[in-house]
Amino acid sequence: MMKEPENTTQMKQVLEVALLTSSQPLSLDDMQKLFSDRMERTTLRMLLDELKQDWDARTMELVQVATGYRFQARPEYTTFLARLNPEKQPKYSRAVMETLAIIAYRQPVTRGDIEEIRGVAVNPNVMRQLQERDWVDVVGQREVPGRPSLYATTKHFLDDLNLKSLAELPAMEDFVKSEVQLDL
Amino acid sequence: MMKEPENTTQMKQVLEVALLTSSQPLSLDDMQKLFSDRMERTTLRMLLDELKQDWDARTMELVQVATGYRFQARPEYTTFLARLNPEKQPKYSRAVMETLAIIAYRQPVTRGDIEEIRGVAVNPNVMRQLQERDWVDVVGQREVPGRPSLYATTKHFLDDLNLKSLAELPAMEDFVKSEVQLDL
Amino acid sequence: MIETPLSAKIKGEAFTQLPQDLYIPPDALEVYLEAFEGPLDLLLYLIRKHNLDILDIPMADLTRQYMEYVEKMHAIKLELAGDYLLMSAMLIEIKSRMLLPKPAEIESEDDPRAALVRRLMEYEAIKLAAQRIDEMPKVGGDIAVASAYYQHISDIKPPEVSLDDLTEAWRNVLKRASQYKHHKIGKAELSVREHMSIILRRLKTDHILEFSQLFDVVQDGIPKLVVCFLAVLELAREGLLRMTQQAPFSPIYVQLNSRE
Repeated sequence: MMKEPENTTQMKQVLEVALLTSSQPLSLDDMQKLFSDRMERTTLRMLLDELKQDWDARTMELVQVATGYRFQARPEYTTFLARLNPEKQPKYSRAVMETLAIIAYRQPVTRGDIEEIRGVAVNPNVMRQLQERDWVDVVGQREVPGRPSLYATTKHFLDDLNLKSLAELPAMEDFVKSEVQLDL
Repeated sequence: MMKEPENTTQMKQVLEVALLTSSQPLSLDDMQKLFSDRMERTTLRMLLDELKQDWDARTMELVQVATGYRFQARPEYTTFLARLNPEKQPKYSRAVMETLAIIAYRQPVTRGDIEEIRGVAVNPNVMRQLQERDWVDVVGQREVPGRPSLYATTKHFLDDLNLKSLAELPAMEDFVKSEVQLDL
Repeated sequence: MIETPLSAKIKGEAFTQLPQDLYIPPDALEVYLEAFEGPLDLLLYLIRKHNLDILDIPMADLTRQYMEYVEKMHAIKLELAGDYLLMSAMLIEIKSRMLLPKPAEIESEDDPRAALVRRLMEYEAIKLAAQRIDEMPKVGGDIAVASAYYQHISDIKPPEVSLDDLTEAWRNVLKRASQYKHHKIGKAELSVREHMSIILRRLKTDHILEFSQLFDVVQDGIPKLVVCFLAVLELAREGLLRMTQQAPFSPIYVQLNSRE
């Protein structure tokens, strides 16, 4: 057991331990308790300033927030930390998947084509998701009134699905056959 | 945003940040995720060793417990930290602690086993307290009539007691008070 | 700290030890007895208090003391746990068996106290182990673990799509449309559609291409050349591209069919 800290180094150590192990920011009041309320607030503030400087070139930074002080990871590390707790893998909606399938199998197609095949209007959001993913892009316009965009799948889409070309997509006949088998 | 760490110093920084900000111990698997699984376990162990040494003369220590590695305050700071949260930890009754000891040393055990050793019925509340603390859980059923549940201690119990494995618990022989070895 | 029988409090006053004789104020007895974790705990207490040898328990003494406690419990109408009565019966049984003459040859193994002694020793060991575990530093108590803050950013990966997901989606489209017959697309036709996209993409950047530039006669095999040609024809049929030729045998130019 350590006796009461006698110099600023030891005092800063006590503050450092408390701040690193607390899951909530520590207020000046909290930190005064560490020293059995025998420390002036001005001294405390000075020590916190020094502690902040001690950590200047290091992984964590001492910051002051609304309810007090806390150590927090410097922003450049947050990408690494995010890898520890990956969010749940999201899934595309049925509308996105079917639209993608139609574009893959029937390209180049317009929105109208997709709507005709699916029997429902295409939500703009659906196309945006596929374009943001760089799986689908506009390759031209059909020369009909309104000049609708023609959508096609990209090379990036083939790469992501590990395909060399669209010809590697299962042919539709396979589906028809399996349908027959299912009917048996 | 920091690019992928290129040297051991940067790698240790990433590990340090992750370990200082995680309230749970990090396993080697967790830590490999930090580097997108592009780091050998042997390298990781070496880096952890170095990091431990880097902190040798400092406020926190890097320790290994049952589920992984964590930073914790060196024991000499305990008295100061205790001043922050004067409300004492809830103390468990003797019944709870004896039940825990039986499960720890004799696991896996049924309630019947515990009652046999303690000579009294086990209050369901006792088991609930231990399970809520995540110190004890059901690991199976004994294949006898009634298929009673078999209880064992969890890894979390070991973590909380700063242990890597059950073998680190004090030996049971230490608790046999008789001078003569029992030879019945 | 585990509460021991010796720290029982009665009416706010702490009793640091049991009275030397067996007289216990009736309202105190309940507190004492409740402080025991059961008959084994009480027996151990009696053994240790009177410095009895646990390996050679004087059964008569121990049984008498134990019974006196139990009778007091009974006298003050303390609801007697069955466990205590069961233990009384066991003690009396052991005592009486010890009075019987025993055959010399099975002397040691047949000590009627053996099972009781084993249980007492095991219980005592557990009791001490419990105390030790209770005293060990624990996270949340004496052990403070690092838990500094970090800005949580979401690292949402885009959804993964497999070939199976895609074909399943396509299959659903077809199933709902029940258009199998009209929409039969084989591998060959898919290649044509793929080349249609490729040509459109090239024309988007190059604007105008010589017809022959669409074909790489050296690199591509015959099937690919055929597919590419079919793609051009299909694009022309769908009015997506325009082909122009100034004069016979002069180069054919291909460009997007735009109105500009």
